[in-house]
Amino acid sequence: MYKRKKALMPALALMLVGLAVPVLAEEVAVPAVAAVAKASVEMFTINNTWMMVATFLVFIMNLGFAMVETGLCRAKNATNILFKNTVIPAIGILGFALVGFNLMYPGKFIIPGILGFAGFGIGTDAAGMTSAYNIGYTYWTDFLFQAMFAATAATIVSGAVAERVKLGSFLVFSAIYVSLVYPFVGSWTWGLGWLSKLNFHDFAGSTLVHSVGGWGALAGALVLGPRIGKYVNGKVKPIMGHNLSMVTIGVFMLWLGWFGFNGGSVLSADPGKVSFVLVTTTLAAAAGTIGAMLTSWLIQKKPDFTMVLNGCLAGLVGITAGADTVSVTASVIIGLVAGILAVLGVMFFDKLQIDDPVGALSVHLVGGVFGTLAVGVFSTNPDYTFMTQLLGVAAYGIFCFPAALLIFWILKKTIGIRVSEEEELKGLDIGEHGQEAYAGFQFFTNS
Amino acid sequence: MYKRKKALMPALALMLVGLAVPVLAEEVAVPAVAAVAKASVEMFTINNTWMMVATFLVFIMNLGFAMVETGLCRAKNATNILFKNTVIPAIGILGFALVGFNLMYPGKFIIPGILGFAGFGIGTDAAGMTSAYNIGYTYWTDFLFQAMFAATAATIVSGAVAERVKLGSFLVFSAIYVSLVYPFVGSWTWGLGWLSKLNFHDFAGSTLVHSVGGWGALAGALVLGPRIGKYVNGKVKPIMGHNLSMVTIGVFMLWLGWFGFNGGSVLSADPGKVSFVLVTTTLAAAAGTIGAMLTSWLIQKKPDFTMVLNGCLAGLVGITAGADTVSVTASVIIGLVAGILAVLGVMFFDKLQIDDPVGALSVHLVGGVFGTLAVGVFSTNPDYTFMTQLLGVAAYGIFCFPAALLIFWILKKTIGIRVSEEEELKGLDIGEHGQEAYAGFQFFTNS
Amino acid sequence: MYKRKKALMPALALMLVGLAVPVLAEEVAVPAVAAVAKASVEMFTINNTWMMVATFLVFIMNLGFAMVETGLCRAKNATNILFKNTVIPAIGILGFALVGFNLMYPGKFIIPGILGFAGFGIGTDAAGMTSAYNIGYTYWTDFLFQAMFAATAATIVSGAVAERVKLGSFLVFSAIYVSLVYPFVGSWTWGLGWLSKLNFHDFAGSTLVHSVGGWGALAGALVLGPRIGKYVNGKVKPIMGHNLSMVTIGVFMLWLGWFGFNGGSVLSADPGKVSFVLVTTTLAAAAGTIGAMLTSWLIQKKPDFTMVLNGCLAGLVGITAGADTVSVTASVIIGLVAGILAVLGVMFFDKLQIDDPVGALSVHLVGGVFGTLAVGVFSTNPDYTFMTQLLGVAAYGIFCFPAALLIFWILKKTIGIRVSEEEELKGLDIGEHGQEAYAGFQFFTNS
Amino acid sequence: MKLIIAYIQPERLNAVKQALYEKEVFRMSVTNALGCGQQKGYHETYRGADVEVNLLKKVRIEVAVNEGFVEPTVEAIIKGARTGKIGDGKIFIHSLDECIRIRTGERGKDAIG
Amino acid sequence: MKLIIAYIQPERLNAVKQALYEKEVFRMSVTNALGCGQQKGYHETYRGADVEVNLLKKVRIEVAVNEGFVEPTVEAIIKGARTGKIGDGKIFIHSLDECIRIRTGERGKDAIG
Amino acid sequence: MKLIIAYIQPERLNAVKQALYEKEVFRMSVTNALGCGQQKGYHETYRGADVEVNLLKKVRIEVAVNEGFVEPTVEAIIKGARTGKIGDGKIFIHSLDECIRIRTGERGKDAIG
Ligand SMILES: Nc1ncnc2c1ncn2[C@@H]1O[C@H](COP(=O)(O)OP(=O)(O)O)[C@@H](O)[C@H]1O
Ligand SMILES: Nc1ncnc2c1ncn2[C@@H]1O[C@H](COP(=O)(O)OP(=O)(O)O)[C@@H](O)[C@H]1O
Ligand SMILES: Nc1ncnc2c1ncn2[C@@H]1O[C@H](COP(=O)(O)OP(=O)(O)O)[C@@H](O)[C@H]1O
Repeated sequence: MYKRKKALMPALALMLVGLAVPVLAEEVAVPAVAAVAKASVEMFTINNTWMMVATFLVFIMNLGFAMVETGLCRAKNATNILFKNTVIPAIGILGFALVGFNLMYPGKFIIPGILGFAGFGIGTDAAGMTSAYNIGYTYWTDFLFQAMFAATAATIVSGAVAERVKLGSFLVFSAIYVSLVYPFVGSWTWGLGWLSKLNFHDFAGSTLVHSVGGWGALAGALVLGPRIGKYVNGKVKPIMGHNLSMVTIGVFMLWLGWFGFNGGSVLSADPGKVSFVLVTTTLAAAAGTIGAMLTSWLIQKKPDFTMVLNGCLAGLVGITAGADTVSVTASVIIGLVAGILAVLGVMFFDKLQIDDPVGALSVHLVGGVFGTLAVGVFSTNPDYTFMTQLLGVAAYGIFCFPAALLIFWILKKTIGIRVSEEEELKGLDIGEHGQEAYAGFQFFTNS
Repeated sequence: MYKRKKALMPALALMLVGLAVPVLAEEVAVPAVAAVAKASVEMFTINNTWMMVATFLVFIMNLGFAMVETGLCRAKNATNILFKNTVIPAIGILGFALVGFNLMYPGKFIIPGILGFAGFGIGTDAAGMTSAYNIGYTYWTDFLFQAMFAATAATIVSGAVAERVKLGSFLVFSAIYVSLVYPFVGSWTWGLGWLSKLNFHDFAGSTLVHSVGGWGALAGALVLGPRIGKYVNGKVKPIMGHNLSMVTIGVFMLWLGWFGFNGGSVLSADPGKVSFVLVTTTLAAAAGTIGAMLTSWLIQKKPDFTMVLNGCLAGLVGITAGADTVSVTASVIIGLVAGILAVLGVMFFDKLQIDDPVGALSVHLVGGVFGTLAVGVFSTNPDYTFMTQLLGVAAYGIFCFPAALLIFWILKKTIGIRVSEEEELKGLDIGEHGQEAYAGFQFFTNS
Repeated sequence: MYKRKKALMPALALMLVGLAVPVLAEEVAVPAVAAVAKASVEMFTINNTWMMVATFLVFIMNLGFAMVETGLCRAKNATNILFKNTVIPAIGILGFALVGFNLMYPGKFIIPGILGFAGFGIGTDAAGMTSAYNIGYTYWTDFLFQAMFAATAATIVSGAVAERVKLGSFLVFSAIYVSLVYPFVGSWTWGLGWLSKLNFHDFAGSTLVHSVGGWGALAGALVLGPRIGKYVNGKVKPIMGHNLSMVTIGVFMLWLGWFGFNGGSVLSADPGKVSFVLVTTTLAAAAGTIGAMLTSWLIQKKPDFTMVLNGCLAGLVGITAGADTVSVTASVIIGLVAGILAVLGVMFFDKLQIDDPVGALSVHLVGGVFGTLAVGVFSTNPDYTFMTQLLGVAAYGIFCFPAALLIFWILKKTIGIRVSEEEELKGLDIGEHGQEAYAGFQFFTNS
Repeated sequence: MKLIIAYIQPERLNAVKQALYEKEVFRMSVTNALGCGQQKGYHETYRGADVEVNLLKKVRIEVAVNEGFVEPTVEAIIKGARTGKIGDGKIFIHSLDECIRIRTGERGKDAIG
Repeated sequence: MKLIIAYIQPERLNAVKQALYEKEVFRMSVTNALGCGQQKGYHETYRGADVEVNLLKKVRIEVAVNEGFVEPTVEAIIKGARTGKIGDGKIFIHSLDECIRIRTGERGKDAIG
Repeated sequence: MKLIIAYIQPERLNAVKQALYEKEVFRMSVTNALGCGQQKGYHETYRGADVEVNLLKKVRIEVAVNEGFVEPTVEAIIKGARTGKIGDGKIFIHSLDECIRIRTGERGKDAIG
């Protein structure tokens, strides 16, 4: 079994890359669509520069996820979690270049509004480098910015399945989820599919990125079951994270990255639009932090730092859908509520004995759903109605959750998805990598 | 007592935010002041983009402060320090949106040149999004850039009071200091108040940000007194920081952030001005590092890494007041001297038995004062005289130090500002949060 | 001996800075060369802004190197390694300002195509701030961007000599290597020297930066010999890094920095060119990660995380020479091969018993050489032939390796370069700094 | 008075504590240790080189008890620690000449509990 | 020859060392330990779930001495470690059959000091 | 049955293990300790203040053996640990009343090995 995986994995990954090579070779020339508006070369250059900066910021979110997830888990699994969070973006970017990008932005659809595919690999003609392609960015910037988004979607799942999932199986899941599922459903809205026609508004991806990741996380947590010792005859036994300094680094990196995640989603450097989005984003993050602090202080008597950090992220996830279309005040409210929900969410999922080591469910799923619906409530643009927002949220849940369940279930039946009890006790660092993260440090653990 | 605080804090914070909401609602429309010069939309866009990037860089300084402060303190207080450094920026940003911004940039003054207030909350009309507001940035970028500055001012204090201050009380202090004190005195210079009329020059805030923070730090350290075991019958007993790797991360993040802190203070992307400021800033940081290394090597026999890191920061603080107006050579001298002063400062304050765990006093207060005066000595612009610089430095000290003393004193008399001896020994992580930062790691400590 | 060093070092450093001051004073006014093309002030501003952002990104690579190197070594040497990685950039920047910049970009040569020097210190006239100097950046941006490059070159060596080199001696080496050797050989290509005439293409420095650093690393590792206990009667005894979380932070910081390293090397914000370079860079990094993962998985049975991280960096180093001139597919292949070579390289150098704690040789030397040659194979521009690429690679090796050997040898004969066996066992943190990096943490080590 | 030293698997500590409580043994001291014995180690691989780790994580428990408590304590430790797998650990017993409670200065039997 | 084992509060270590020096006991070995006894633990709360921590940080001191030094050593430890609060710790004493200085091979009484 | 306790320099651990294996002593327990003795400490300097560190890193080894094995074990430890420099360490020996293998419940001599 284990053996088989060992063999399988390299093979699989090899395929992925192997495939990439010949195919990318085609460099499918995407004829640049006639741009809506024309822009001076200066304006195009500045727009593109901003979008590149935004791309860097989204990229660094991967470090943020790595730190948050690793820090909230035990030292004995640190290498394994860091490994996943380093390799998954790599797989995600290559997979997105190979199929994802042209699946998410097919140009024209095969099944109208639902499924399209512009061919394998990436490539463009000269026009792709001018404002003829888009006044905001070149073809290459477009791809890279979107690829970074895809990479983050995959890493969200990783948190909820941490400390027990088999490395190989999870890499396979991620490859599929990020190269196929994410772009396919993404095309419904950002690829100008059926949901965009209905005016479903998800500015930067509360739903398309975060709840899509969140649904995958829920599926994974359910199929895997809780970590050994997390729920002992009905009671929750906390399994403490090993390094809150790392988690803090992670949260600041994510907040920083969000400036690009939301700010870049304006798709140009439009001063008014972008700076407004940055303000709502920042206020929501701050309010989320405060909201979580107060909630945890009242409920837990003492303010729980990990909850506060979750709250900050929840505020960011919450504002992501409407950062461009809600008022400053609304952004504070949205952040505040998202922060409160984050704390309640963590406790709620523990009640259900769904073991989510890092709170990915309350941050990305709950926060993402809430944020998307909030647009329906607070939007200054009447076209975005609560019902369409609800419809959108539902559509993504109805497809992604079962899809993720299916993938995990198949993996479970084939190569297996959970490490042995012995390995789980000894730690995945030794089990999966034969390598500890903190050689020399002394640990005292009875879990 | 303790109990009361517990009740008080959430209440207080709730107020803060609670207030924010209705008030922000007004979205006070600030009529955009007729811009001095006009700029092409391209130029405005690039200027604004640069200012947004600078804003991100200043933001990440908060991570820098968190890492430096936590790393230089003991592991048993790490969660608490990280907590403060995460929550304070959040409070700072919200407080600045609520009152600070309009207190610092009131437009017109109530008490001429001294006090003005443009109303609660933030908001603007369409003009605020064009170069009609300012050729360098939109109203929103303006607010966000300034809010990030405010956030840093608050976190400076945190370092000097670390490992013994009560969480709740310090949050209250920070909320007041950053929302009221900092913007009020800031208006004297950057708000075009009386000091600006006198040609007092503080380019990016050696005084307005760093020494204002430094005076607060001094007040806090004095009111609190030293940590248990720091000074034993007249001798200094070092209390070692638990993680110099973190401190290093922090210093690099701060240096990085400073490119935005100083570079952004040009308030436009003017190529010559900004790039020159970046060069003086970088050389001062480098010289500060070397200056501290040599000083510590000579005095301590072996070069003390924590001193070198302080020296790097001191160089940055020192150049902040005159980065735009001193020569390249002068920037090296300023950095060098600031670095030397940082080392001597740490030892000096220890002589006085003023316990400053992270060296905030020598870096921000000494460095800030020195840097501001240095403008009077090295400025290439004759309008900036040593006397006005001295006057400015004095003005801020005379107001901020007593103000901070008063706030801390009131808190001491009411909800108390220092944790119990037992809690201090056990660590504030357990005492204030019931949560350790490094679960599983083994520690050996007899302090 | 030891004593003498103690005396010598401050002296030396003092000289360096001491010199800097008077000399910089001259502010040698470099008359701005008539620009090839003219650019609108808007375009110049945006270009310069992009180049400043790129500069920040390259700067943060220094943090990346610090984290990777420290994390891959033992805790008992952490302070020392962090110290080096903080001080060396400072020395590098000052040294580059003092002599390096005008040695690397002399304008006209003394020995045609080989050696030129435009005088000590930096400085410019008004024209240096306009597109008259260069359409892409001001004189100041130019200097700063190049200075950051220089700083990285020096830190590369540091990794290979870690855990046994004397602090003082290594600082002297770095000062010489980065202020004299690096800029001197750099002028051959980027300073428009003889190699540039031959169409040797090294876009962003696979050879000029990375292999130059790599040759120095090789020389250092050879002169120093392996760490105690690394090779025991012919067998390799692994000496494990103490913190893979830090290494991960480092790798992400480096990857992030590389966007500026390669993207900035376009020397303007040209949308098409820059964004294309970013895509090839990203794909190579991703492919390098996968390539190393597969190789290590197959050879070591379990995927070694440190190898995967090396592979990611190797992919980046590999693409650096040709990021602008190879196809998307080629970038994937180059990254993949570089990743594979990184893993094999680590094992290869261990076979030769050349002790390189962090894999600097396989990443920077092997990766750099391979990447430069790969241009000859994959370049879409026929002018870049394999033979010239080979010639270039050889030229740099033939000069830098002996040069570095000589410097290290002289240091060995004079102030000594290796710490005592006792100090090596106790750790350089205590030996060189009298200061541990992780006070309070318990370690269990038998090496 | 006897001092009972037990080496157990780390993950059994809670079970052992539980078992001791049931036998009304409430006092103990714990340190973490590394042990090698019959249980075979595992391999770590680092940058291509392989290491056999045979010092495995264990927990060391010390319990000082009066004669009457020796057997109950031993039974409790075995109850809590035994899994039947190699590596379960060992118990060592030796006599104490004296026991002193620092706080009160009490000595002997009364100081133990 | 006796082996004296003491469990004390970590923050008392320096005081105990001082007291031992005054009694001219200069040799000792220290390990950090966790103890549970009369002293009650504290609560930690993590993500909404609550844990009672009753293994508290202690420091374990081992001092091997010759008969004559037993009482002075015990007194010194008590002097340095006593605060009167629960949790001050315990001292255990048992006899040693042999003591060997590795460096010289000396055995018995002379090897102790 | 005897319990042999040895304090050695950390970097000697592997040599000691080797030497014990050669004497067919395969079972031991190790903890890390701090020791102070004849060996003088070193100075650390932190932010201008100076500290004398005299608790030095040591490794503590415990080996329970049957009478016959005492001398071989002692010799092995000395062989592996001795460098002739101050700080090499000490060996302490005392008798055990009982030894129990948790897995099987075996007691006495058979349980040791
Ligand atoms: N003779 C001994 N001396 C010291 N420690 C021992 C001895 N025998 C066993 N131990 C400790 O007990 C642990 C378990 O012993 P082991 O032989 O691995 O399992 P088992 O006792 O089930 O055969 C060892 O890791 C070691 O810590
Ligand atoms: N019977 C015992 N066996 C082993 N260790 C003990 C025993 N009794 C006390 N200790 C150690 O002494 C420490 C202090 O004991 P405790 O009962 O809490 O305080 P006090 O001795 O003042 O009543 C405990 O934490 C434990 O480490
Ligand atoms: N009397 C003692 N009691 C407890 N531990 C001791 C005693 N004497 C020595 N040790 C331990 O042995 C170590 C080495 O002893 P030391 O006197 O420094 O070297 P040497 O034995 O070579 O003179 C000490 O650090 C300490 O851990």
